[in-house]
Amino acid sequence: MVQTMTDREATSGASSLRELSLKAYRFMLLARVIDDKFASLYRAGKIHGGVFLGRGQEALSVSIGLALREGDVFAPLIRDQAGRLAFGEPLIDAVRTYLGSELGPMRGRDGNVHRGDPQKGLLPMISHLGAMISVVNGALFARRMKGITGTVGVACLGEGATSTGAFHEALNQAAIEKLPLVVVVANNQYAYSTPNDRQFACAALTDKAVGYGMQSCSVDGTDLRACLDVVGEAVEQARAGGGPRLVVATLLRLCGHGEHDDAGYIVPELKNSHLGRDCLKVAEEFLLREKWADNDTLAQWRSEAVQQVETTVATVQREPSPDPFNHEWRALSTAAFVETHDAESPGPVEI
Amino acid sequence: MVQTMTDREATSGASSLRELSLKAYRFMLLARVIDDKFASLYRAGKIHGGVFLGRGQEALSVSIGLALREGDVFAPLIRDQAGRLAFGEPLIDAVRTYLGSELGPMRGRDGNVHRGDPQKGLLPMISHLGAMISVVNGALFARRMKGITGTVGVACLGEGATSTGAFHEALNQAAIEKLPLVVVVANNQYAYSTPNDRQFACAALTDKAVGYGMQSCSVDGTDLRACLDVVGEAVEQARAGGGPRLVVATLLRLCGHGEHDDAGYIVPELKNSHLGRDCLKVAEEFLLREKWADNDTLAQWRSEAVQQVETTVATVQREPSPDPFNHEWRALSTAAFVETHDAESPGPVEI
Amino acid sequence: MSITYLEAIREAQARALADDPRVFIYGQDVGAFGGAFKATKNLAKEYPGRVLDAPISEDAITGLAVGAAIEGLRPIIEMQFADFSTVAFNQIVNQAATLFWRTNVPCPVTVRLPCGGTSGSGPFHSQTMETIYAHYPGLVVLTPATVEDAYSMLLEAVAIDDPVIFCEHKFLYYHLKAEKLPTEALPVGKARVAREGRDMTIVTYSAMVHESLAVADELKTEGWEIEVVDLRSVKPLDTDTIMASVARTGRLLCVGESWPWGGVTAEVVSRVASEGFGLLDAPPQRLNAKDTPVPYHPNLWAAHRPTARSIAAAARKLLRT
Amino acid sequence: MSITYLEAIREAQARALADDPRVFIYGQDVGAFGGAFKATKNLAKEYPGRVLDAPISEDAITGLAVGAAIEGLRPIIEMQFADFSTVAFNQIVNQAATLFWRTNVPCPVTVRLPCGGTSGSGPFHSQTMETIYAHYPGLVVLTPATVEDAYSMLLEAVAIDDPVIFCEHKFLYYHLKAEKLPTEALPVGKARVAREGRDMTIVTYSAMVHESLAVADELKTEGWEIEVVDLRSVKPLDTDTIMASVARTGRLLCVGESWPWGGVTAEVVSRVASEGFGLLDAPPQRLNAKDTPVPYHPNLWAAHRPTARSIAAAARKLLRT
Ligand SMILES: Cc1ncc(C[n+]2csc(CCOP(=O)(O)OP(=O)(O)O)c2C)c(N)n1
Ligand SMILES: Cc1ncc(C[n+]2csc(CCOP(=O)(O)OP(=O)(O)O)c2C)c(N)n1
Ligand SMILES: [Mg+2]
Ligand SMILES: [Mg+2]
Repeated sequence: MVQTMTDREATSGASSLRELSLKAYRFMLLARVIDDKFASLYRAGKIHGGVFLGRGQEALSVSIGLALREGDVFAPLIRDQAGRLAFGEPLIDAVRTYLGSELGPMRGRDGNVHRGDPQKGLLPMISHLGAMISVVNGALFARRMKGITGTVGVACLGEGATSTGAFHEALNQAAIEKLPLVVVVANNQYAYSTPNDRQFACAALTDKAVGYGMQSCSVDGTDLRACLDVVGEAVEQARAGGGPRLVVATLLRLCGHGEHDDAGYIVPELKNSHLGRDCLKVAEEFLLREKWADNDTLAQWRSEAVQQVETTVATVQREPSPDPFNHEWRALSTAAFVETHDAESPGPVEI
Repeated sequence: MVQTMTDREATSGASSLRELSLKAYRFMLLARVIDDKFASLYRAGKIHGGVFLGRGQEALSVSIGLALREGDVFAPLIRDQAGRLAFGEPLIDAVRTYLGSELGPMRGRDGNVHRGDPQKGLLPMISHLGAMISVVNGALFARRMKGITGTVGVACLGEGATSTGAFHEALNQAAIEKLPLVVVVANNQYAYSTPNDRQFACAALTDKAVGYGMQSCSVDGTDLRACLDVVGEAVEQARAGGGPRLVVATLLRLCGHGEHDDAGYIVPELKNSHLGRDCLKVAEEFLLREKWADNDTLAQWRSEAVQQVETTVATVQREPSPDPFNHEWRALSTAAFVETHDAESPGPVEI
Repeated sequence: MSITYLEAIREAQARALADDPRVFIYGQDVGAFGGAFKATKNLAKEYPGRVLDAPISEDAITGLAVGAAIEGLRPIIEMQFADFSTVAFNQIVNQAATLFWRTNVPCPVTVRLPCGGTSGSGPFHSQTMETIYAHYPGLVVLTPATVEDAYSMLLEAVAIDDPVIFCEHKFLYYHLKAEKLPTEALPVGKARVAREGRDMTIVTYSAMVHESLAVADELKTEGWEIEVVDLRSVKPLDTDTIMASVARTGRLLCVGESWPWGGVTAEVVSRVASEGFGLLDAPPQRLNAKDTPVPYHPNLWAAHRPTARSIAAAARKLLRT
Repeated sequence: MSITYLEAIREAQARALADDPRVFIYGQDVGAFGGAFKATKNLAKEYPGRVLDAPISEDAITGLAVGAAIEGLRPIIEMQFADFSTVAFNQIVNQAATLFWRTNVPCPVTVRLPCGGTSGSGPFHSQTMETIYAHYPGLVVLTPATVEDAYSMLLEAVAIDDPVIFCEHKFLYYHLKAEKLPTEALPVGKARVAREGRDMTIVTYSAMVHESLAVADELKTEGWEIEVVDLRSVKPLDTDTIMASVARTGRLLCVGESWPWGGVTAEVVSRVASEGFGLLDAPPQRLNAKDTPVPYHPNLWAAHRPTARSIAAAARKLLRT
């Protein structure tokens, strides 16, 4: 079984490349399997709203989750199932959020990738791209004020989100405050349908770091080993007080923007290029080459992952949906400030 | 007499450094004199609201105005009196706006530095920093759509405005669209009271250009000759289709943020440094050294400038203030959509 | 042939591009892809160079549109979801909306906002923003409820010399159909009596028009004649048509999908109370969404916004007073 | 000793910093300089490391505050002018305001907005933004009208576990004075009867409270007793106190400095019309600013916003009906 937050601590210290790679691979595999399951549930009309997958980005994402420790801050985005699992988000949280279970972290109030657990350092994204980075800054700033040291924050985004004003303000702010922030940009060549030449004009996205006075590095997002190295090192440097940094991974989204999208706009040249490699297969070949796993083991792990996913989905499908009539309809934590609504007819004038 | 828009065309072709420098100096001088006049009117309580001066920034600003031609787009900011005059804004427009004359371009609706004439390519700033740059992009984009070539747009800002999301989005947009935009940043070391180390952490502000895939250059903002060269070249390169670029000038604000501010926060080291030089004096010495003007001529020009300013202010002081009861209170150009107000009591419920 | 609300929006843009060389469209994924909702499908191909993909920069998208409008063009900008216009907010309310007042230069920018709740969309893909924009001077705010209005009002929006916030409702995109595109229409600023009645007036707009019409049908079986007024434009607001209806019925229920504090229902009810007090036989009532973000789960979502069920309940209550 | 409205805001922040180590202040020029209005004068010196200058990045300023609040701190952020909060709008209404609803984690951020018109400030340094923020679920919106409330409500704002939009009126900063700071105060959410009367109720808030009190004085000389209700908090809105006053007087004039479409005056009038219809002896009336940006010139500015003169005119009209 793959670890969840409870026993993550025990192993997150794991440092040897072998252990780390095996652990990473199994989180990637589990992420891929749950993503595929969400896709089929979506096609079956069992999921309301969008489904956003991380297919092809698991190597990068898992490297982030593994580089972080309990007590760190993580703001994943829409393609970070692998990183979330590795950081310790229970698999069932993803399923409960997608299926809108009353028992999920978002209690049916928010869905799909909009989930998290702020008190565990897992920030639930709002949809507005770029908006989470300065929130991570704030958490790191608060720790410094409280005298907590040695923690790091990671904010994930796609290359498209680098065009937002929020991205700019937050990176500049982190640099001024010398916060232990690592911004990881997954440059998957497209923002929805928009190709990079309509998104930015710099030679490389790492060039943006210079303008903030940040360190930066780039990595082949299809290569697990490279991602573990590069992301791991960036996080450790930030942890050591080296200031904020930018990591840019190049890869390709191996799915639609969401499951509603056939991604017909992705040009064959890219699909057939090095970027089009499936990082999960690349990781498998790596493990086999290193003789850290054989085909039987891989098959075994896959069936375990499928097993875990099926059980979890089955469990959640039996869970209650939120009941609007017994739901606590309030947006303020201060109950006294809530203007009461007439229960029969939603939202009449309040008195 | 200093040229205004009407006869600017005739001389803007002027290319010899001598002519250009003399012209520049006289605009700088006129800008300094009118700025000083505004300061004294402010102290005398004759101006409502803030007064924002360009003292110490005239060399940079005038270089922009002189590099631009009729048909170009100019979005000056709060310290660009010299550039506005050189671009062709009539002196009286500044006075009328500060004094709220009904006859001014803003008709008393907006004041001080919030003035312009969009149809002449002079964009009236809104206060929100960074917000004008994408508007310049739009004007340049429109010209391209209309098949108009050979025009350029300049947006001015201070170094503090580089921290805004609007700055980031607009520069990235200009780079993607390869617009003939020149962004001129006056790095005067402070944003109001905030020193640069609380505003950005990059080694040089020109580093930001790399992240947009833009050319950039820097210049000593206290040296008129350098400003004429560098700004002039940047504008010509943009005009020639070289794409957007960033010009960063280093200088010091030789006044308060506004006339209400004694700028006590500016450290003596800076005041006494090379940056603390008064660009107007530097320009005078340059003209004298080159024997392009002697002291009598300089004195003569100054008294002409004072004369021009005094006459203009006197004229405007006799002009009518806006009359709220005969004022056209509408924010929409489509009269049919304006919900009527009861004239006696401002803003009652409309029917 | 039948045409949807969404297709009408696409057709209106095609027509605007065809009729007026000053028109162009700018927004995320609006080009070759045809937009997140396909509202610009094929337009990039049909009008080369006039339908452009934008970066994820709503502030700059809007600023560019204002600059182009100053130069005499007529930009249509699409926000991928209305909710994301919060990051264009400053350029909309302080740049576009103040230009004419400050300079006498008109600002003919059309901002398309795919608005409103659909099941499973959650807090950030469901918002209606007419309240926010209507509060600011210098903006026209349109809320079409029908396929015909989606078409004619969008064409009119592009023709108007002022910035127009065009609130198109995502819930109506696909299932609302008409036989053909209209050849004539009421002008912007005029409300429409969507259904006549004598016992009560429901004033509403956008998707809630259809919930309210369903209520009128339902209450008819109980012997009540409900008049439904579709505002069409929330700014300007057609107070005359509202007053005339209330004069006929003596009862007012104002229904909106937005949040309860402020907004269209408050503005309508307070105008009627101030100017049509004597016309009222009972206290005017409002029905809005609940005062929380829009929930993701269909059960919660259906209870968060007004529906035929909750509108009918409020209507019966009002008819009994 | 006498203390101004502005000094009260400074003192409240000093007190908050002194009493609660979780409090810090972040905003442009709030540090050594003490803020554009000197509302944080000397605080950086007195509380080293807890009063920090921010870059010109309102979005990131607000995002940072939310992140710090998640970690248990109690940030006070200052927007240099309320008008500039438009570029922090998304972080305020979609990040801060939705956090508790979405995650059950409170978001105790205080956003200080120097609001409102002063002569010569123009379209972008004069705005009141309570309408915009009060519309969104998840925010508390305070509008203190007195020195005492500026102090006690700001202290309470910092103590509240929810995001608070603190609208301090620049027009009151200097000339409004009190003898001393209050030791007790009404809780947030309770309105205050600023002056009792039997002939008419003026419901208002912030700077307009003082214009309205002047009107009450003036009309007293004509034999009228005007009751003035100071809302103090526009969200939540103390409907009970409003109803009780209207029950006494039978006449309601609601006065706000904001724009006429929507806003506090619409919300108050429509609540009274819906829930207190029977209490009204005459149609409830509203008085707002004109529907244009706030003008720069003093003549225009004085005519744009309600003043004692225009309020008195509206009040006389209402007293005669
Ligand atoms: C401010 C904002 N504008 C628009 C959107 C709509 N949107 C959601 S995802 C997306 C594309 C994101 O592209 P990228 O950042 O490259 O991430 P990717 O999907 O490629 O992983 C867009 C435009 C948004 N979420 N936020
Ligand atoms: C978005 C925004 N935030 C805050 C302000 C308030 N403000 C006006 S000028 C200024 C300082 C600007 O500094 P800089 O850009 O360096 O220009 P300088 O005054 O030094 O010429 C600030 C913070 C503003 N105008 N816009
Ligand atoms: Mg991408
Ligand atoms: Mg500066």
